[in-house]
Amino acid sequence: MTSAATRAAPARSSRAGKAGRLTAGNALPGVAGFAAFLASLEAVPRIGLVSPDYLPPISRIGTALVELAGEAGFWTALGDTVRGWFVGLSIAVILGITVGFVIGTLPVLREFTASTIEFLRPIPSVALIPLAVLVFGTDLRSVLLLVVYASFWQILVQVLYGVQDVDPVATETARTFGLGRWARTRHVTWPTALPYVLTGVRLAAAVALILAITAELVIGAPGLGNEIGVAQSGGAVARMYALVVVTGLLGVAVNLLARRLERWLLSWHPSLRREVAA
Amino acid sequence: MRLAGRVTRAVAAALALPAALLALWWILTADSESYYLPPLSEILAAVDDVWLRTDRLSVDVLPSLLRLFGGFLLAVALGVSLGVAIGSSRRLRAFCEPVLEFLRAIPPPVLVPVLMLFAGIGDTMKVLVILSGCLWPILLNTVEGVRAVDEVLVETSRCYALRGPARLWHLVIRSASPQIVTGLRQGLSIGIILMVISEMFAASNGLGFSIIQFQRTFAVTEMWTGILLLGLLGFLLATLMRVFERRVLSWYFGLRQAQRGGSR
Amino acid sequence: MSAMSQTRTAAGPRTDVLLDVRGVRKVYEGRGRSVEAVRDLTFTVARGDLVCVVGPSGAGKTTLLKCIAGLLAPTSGEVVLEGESVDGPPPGMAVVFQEYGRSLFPWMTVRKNVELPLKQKKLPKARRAELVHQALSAVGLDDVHGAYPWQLSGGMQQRVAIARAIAYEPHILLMDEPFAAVDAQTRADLEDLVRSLWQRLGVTTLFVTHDIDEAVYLGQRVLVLSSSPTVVLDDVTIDLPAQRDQLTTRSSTRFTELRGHVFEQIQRAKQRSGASVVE
Amino acid sequence: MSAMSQTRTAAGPRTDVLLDVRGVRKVYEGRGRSVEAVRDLTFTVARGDLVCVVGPSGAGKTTLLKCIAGLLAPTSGEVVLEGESVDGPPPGMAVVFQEYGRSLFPWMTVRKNVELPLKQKKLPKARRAELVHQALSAVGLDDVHGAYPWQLSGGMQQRVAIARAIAYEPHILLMDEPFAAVDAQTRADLEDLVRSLWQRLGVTTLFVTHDIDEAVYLGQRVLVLSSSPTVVLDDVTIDLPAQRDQLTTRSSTRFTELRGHVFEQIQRAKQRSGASVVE
Amino acid sequence: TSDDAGSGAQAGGTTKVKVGAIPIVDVAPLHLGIEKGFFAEQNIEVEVVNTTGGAAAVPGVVSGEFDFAFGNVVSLIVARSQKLPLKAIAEGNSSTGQQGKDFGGIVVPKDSPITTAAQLTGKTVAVNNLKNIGDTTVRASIRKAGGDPSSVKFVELPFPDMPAAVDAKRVDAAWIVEPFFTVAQDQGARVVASNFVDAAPNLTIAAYFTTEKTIQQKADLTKRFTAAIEKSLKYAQEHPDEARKVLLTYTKIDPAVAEKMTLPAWSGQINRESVQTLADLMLTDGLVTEKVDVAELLP
Ligand SMILES: Nc1ncnc2c1ncn2[C@@H]1O[C@H](COP(=O)(O)OP(=O)(O)OP(=O)(O)O)[C@@H](O)[C@H]1O
Ligand SMILES: Nc1ncnc2c1ncn2[C@@H]1O[C@H](COP(=O)(O)OP(=O)(O)OP(=O)(O)O)[C@@H](O)[C@H]1O
Ligand SMILES: [Mg+2]
Ligand SMILES: [Mg+2]
Repeated sequence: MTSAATRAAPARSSRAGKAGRLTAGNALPGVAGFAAFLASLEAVPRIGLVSPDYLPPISRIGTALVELAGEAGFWTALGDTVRGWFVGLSIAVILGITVGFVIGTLPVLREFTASTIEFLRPIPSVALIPLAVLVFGTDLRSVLLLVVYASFWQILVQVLYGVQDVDPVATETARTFGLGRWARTRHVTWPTALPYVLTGVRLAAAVALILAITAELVIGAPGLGNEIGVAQSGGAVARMYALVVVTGLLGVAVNLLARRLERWLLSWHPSLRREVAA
Repeated sequence: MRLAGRVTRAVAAALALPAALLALWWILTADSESYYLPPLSEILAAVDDVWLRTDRLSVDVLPSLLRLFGGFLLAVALGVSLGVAIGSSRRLRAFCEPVLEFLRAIPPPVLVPVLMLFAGIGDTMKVLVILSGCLWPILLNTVEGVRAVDEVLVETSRCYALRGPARLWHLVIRSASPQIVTGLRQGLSIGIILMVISEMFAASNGLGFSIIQFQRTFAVTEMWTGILLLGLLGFLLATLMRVFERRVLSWYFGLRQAQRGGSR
Repeated sequence: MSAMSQTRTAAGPRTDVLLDVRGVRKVYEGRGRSVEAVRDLTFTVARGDLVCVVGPSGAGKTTLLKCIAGLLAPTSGEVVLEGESVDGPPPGMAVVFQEYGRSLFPWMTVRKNVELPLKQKKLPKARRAELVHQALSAVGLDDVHGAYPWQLSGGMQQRVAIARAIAYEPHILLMDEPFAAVDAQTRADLEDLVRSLWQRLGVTTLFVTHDIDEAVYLGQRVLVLSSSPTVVLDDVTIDLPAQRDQLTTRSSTRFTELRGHVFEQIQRAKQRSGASVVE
Repeated sequence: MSAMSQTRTAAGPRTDVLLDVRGVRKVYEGRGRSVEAVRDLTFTVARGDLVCVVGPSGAGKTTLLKCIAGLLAPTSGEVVLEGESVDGPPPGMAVVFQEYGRSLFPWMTVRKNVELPLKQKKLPKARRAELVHQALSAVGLDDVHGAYPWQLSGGMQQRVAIARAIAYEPHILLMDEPFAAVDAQTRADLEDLVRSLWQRLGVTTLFVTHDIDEAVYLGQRVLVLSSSPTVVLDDVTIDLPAQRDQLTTRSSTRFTELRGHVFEQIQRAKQRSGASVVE
Repeated sequence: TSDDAGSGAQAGGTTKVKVGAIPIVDVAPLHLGIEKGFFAEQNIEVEVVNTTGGAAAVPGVVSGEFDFAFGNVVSLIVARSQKLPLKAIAEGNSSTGQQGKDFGGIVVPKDSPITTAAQLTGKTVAVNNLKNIGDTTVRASIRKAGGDPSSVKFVELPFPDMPAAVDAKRVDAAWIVEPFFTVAQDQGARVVASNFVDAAPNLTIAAYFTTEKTIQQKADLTKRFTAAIEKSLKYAQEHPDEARKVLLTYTKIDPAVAEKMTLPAWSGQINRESVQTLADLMLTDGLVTEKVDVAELLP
């Protein structure tokens, strides 16, 4: 997290095609790990640690998953959730970055907002549910409010750390070459903060997904969360876990996307350089 | 003299914006008719009745805090030890990452029934729910921190035969500690959120339980006092965390300042 | 103080003064203590001059350079550049920082790093490409345009920073111990590069170093700073031939004399360290 | 190759061999390309010797040192230390790294940094305190026990790293371009420190540098490496008096001769650069 | 939302209304009524929005997001006591009134020594929500059986998780409703009391409600909706097989369970005395601090 960006790495080989190979190389143990995880999920109810009535073995969940895939309603719900997640995350990202840069680059603002941020951050989104329903009803906007509120903080905090990490030598170099405030933000502060922003996006993406589903579950807005709620209150255990598995897979997909984005945007960053060199 | 001036300024900085926001809230809701947005004056007046004149502080707030600390400390232990292991080994990292991402994406409310199957409905379950949320930022940050340990330090340690627990403590954990502490800060605020969520299930007391109970029984003013209390709690814990951070990482802040050529 | 060399400067005041440092004093105000890094610096630099500044570690060389570059405001005194008082980075000045590694942007390729200041100058694209090409060529880096700074060796990184400064076509070039971390051979090459650039382009250059040999080899004048709190101890004119080369110049008797003279001054400077910390 | 100096070594093989480097070759295997950093290095170091290793930038000096320290496994050949083949950091060896700034633990005070390896050696507390005190005293840092490394200047940090190495009481001390980033005066002081420590404690020392003057001034022998792929080009015995000092030694004729000799070898090494990259 | 004054919402003569309801057995008549066209008869087009209960439904109704919603009587009484202007317009569902044959009850693990509600004294009992209809009626059961309700420890547990908790003896007893009531019994749980029956004869459990404002401003719509829902309730009561079938369209209940389980009663009438009894019990148990006149709430 320090400006390790300054260390000269000896890796001088070509960068082309590296990312692709890296993920391909990484996929195998990942798949193996996942398979091991699934196997243990299958084993736990089978050896009688818990009753399969309450936690069905993964094979039964898989069957339910296949059934789900055949329902048009499931795909609509998935679409609803992904939309709520994506729109909410986008708003949070844009808002978090803007506010983070404004606060981060003005030390006075930073000093004066610190306590308020710490105060607002731990207020759980769930406590805002009645307010959300009151103001926006039970549709997408309520979900968005909760998603944005929860994931905004993740981004904001990361951006604040990132903006703080700008190397003064780099800033001074930029100043002597006549770069103005805006150009410095664009060419110096932004690239420095970018790794932090991406980590923030990764954290926020998971939080946003969790909140989208929780909000649907609690408020009843359409989406996977609502489907989970219906399955739960109907006692359809396998179906419920199948839906939970879908949310988990969604999380894995989101993470893969975020990693891709990181590789693409941050090929210059020491942490990725090292992966290539080692 | 100078010290006193700095403290005054810090206090002013900490209080100015909250005071302004509270004032704004006060004015905007002064004659609020809305049932869900009672005037701030009423909310503040209710604080005394709801929290101070009852045994709620010991019956609800204290158990919540204990569970929070339990879950948080467990998350620290688990997150740091797992993080060190995963961060040190490329293989293990590749092996675990998809599963961890999978688990990370599962919303705690749907995780609760599974946890109840294994841990029952008592405090253990709630502590586990809190753990399940705090763990991720601590784990991820530890992994990144351990991965970033300076190679020259690694080689220095090898040359001086630094091995086993000494290596772990003097090299790996200390070197990753700035990142770990960042994880702790994030984890703590998520922990507070999870504390509330955990009390939505199988609870019979707690701060979060009280807030939800107020919400369900339409005691809106009381609910707002709970939310305020929750925010205050978050702020206090964050301040404690900052004190801790300043102590543990004094070397780190000094180092950074030195790297910046003395300018802050 | 060496009366002889002092007089030499005073006797022949340069005609066309580009940079005028007038009684600059800088006190760093810190928690609990304040450090008087620079006490009183007064000197001028003529247009087209190559002045080396030497002084013991912590003398305030970097501080002086930052004051000239307008990055630090002097506590008292002023810096006048081309007749105007400096109060922010002046246009037409390029600085090569001591920490070259941190002054290149790791997220930009070598070409982009060199090109960025030119973009800020709003030069047309074709002209930019030409300047970048020329500058990188001058420092012997024709084949690394597309590489990132961290893919280069230390010496190459240093040369990129120098190329960026040249491409900018400054009136005045400030360099702060630029060769501190480069091996002897590369260092010699870079020294020759700086001299040949200065001769070809006629850029007024202020070169800060702690290496006496380097200062004598490179400069037309050498300013010797005392240790903190800093004043100008001596101003030595280097009357070596304009054409210099590593082997013959360095082994000439005049070189050894000048080197010895500067060395003595520095030794004196070290002994004469005043009470720099004002409680 | 300088036949004369080669013979000198061959004729008088040191009696008590501490370190024996036998045909070491190191190829870095990377994606798509592999670099033969070191082709064939064979030499011995006697107990109590002070050997300097010079070579152009990228010659593989660091690579060689890491092989000796057991941090890197040679691709072929072997390193024998006190009769045993090295396959991991051997006990009783201390290394001072090129990047001294990164080799001190920033979260420990100076005292703790020096003490940590002694704790690993399970020395009793009193003995540790004594060693730490002696070592810091030897490098002239009596008054900074409680400071953190980043509160010190570069030269002081370097001396802490050296103190840590001495306190460890090694049989063999490896130093990798330890003074590369230190100013001239501090550098001279540290050079004298290394020589006086070596004379007092009699530690076998291998000192890597790219500064020819430094190598000649410091060493009893200077090993000249070719540029990559690396072989030993020359092995020069430095027949300067044991008592050396910065001014007189450096201006002696014999010093200039030896310096010139080594310089020529390096120039030849640079020209003779082979095809190092194996596609 | 709709407006009786006759704005665009009433396109083609039909009024669109949004009804908040939990996706459980209790609201089968609503879904059945829609299927049978009872609402269309009244020129009402119903959109059912799934909620998780009062916490979401009440603010939905108060804010005008829902025109009507389904909620349990205790929640409504509490809301009313908090000065929320809610008003019940029709029965939601009721207890069957038959001991041992209700659609919910108190169950204990299969080898539990507890056989009567009186033995619950000092035990842990799971209910879905604290300070709600569950604990109020369970206390009534215990009191009626001669036990001491004040020493019972209630914990909150969602209905779906109750069979597992009872099976694993995490709790001593649980108040469960269908379909989990049947599920639990299939797993061996024993019924020790029918708490609704013990609380009051033919207890009204839940009601459809709206705000006073809606009743005033959309009097006609309210009347039409009430008529439609009452017809639906009656139909469902008379055609339990169809009610069981409609369940499968909006819940994920296992068809085998749906076939077997006990349906609640849909009498079409709010039993005012039972509601008052409930309100009095609530006062006794401290759910409300002063006596509530249920006339304000009931139509
Ligand atoms: N930001 C600062 N705050 C406080 N003191 C400072 C600051 N920067 C420099 N100093 C002090 O001012 C004095 C001069 O520092 P400066 O960096 O200008 O020296 P220098 O001549 O460039 O040294 P070097 O050769 O080591 O680069 C030193 O005593 C230093 O400790
Ligand atoms: N990890 C590595 N992977 C690939 N090539 C490497 C690696 N480390 C060093 N090299 C290559 O091996 C050669 C020798 O490097 P080494 O660091 O040993 O040189 P050196 O003599 O210490 O140079 P310097 O004086 O610059 O420190 C160089 O060509 C370098 O590019
Ligand atoms: Mg400096
Ligand atoms: Mg090296």
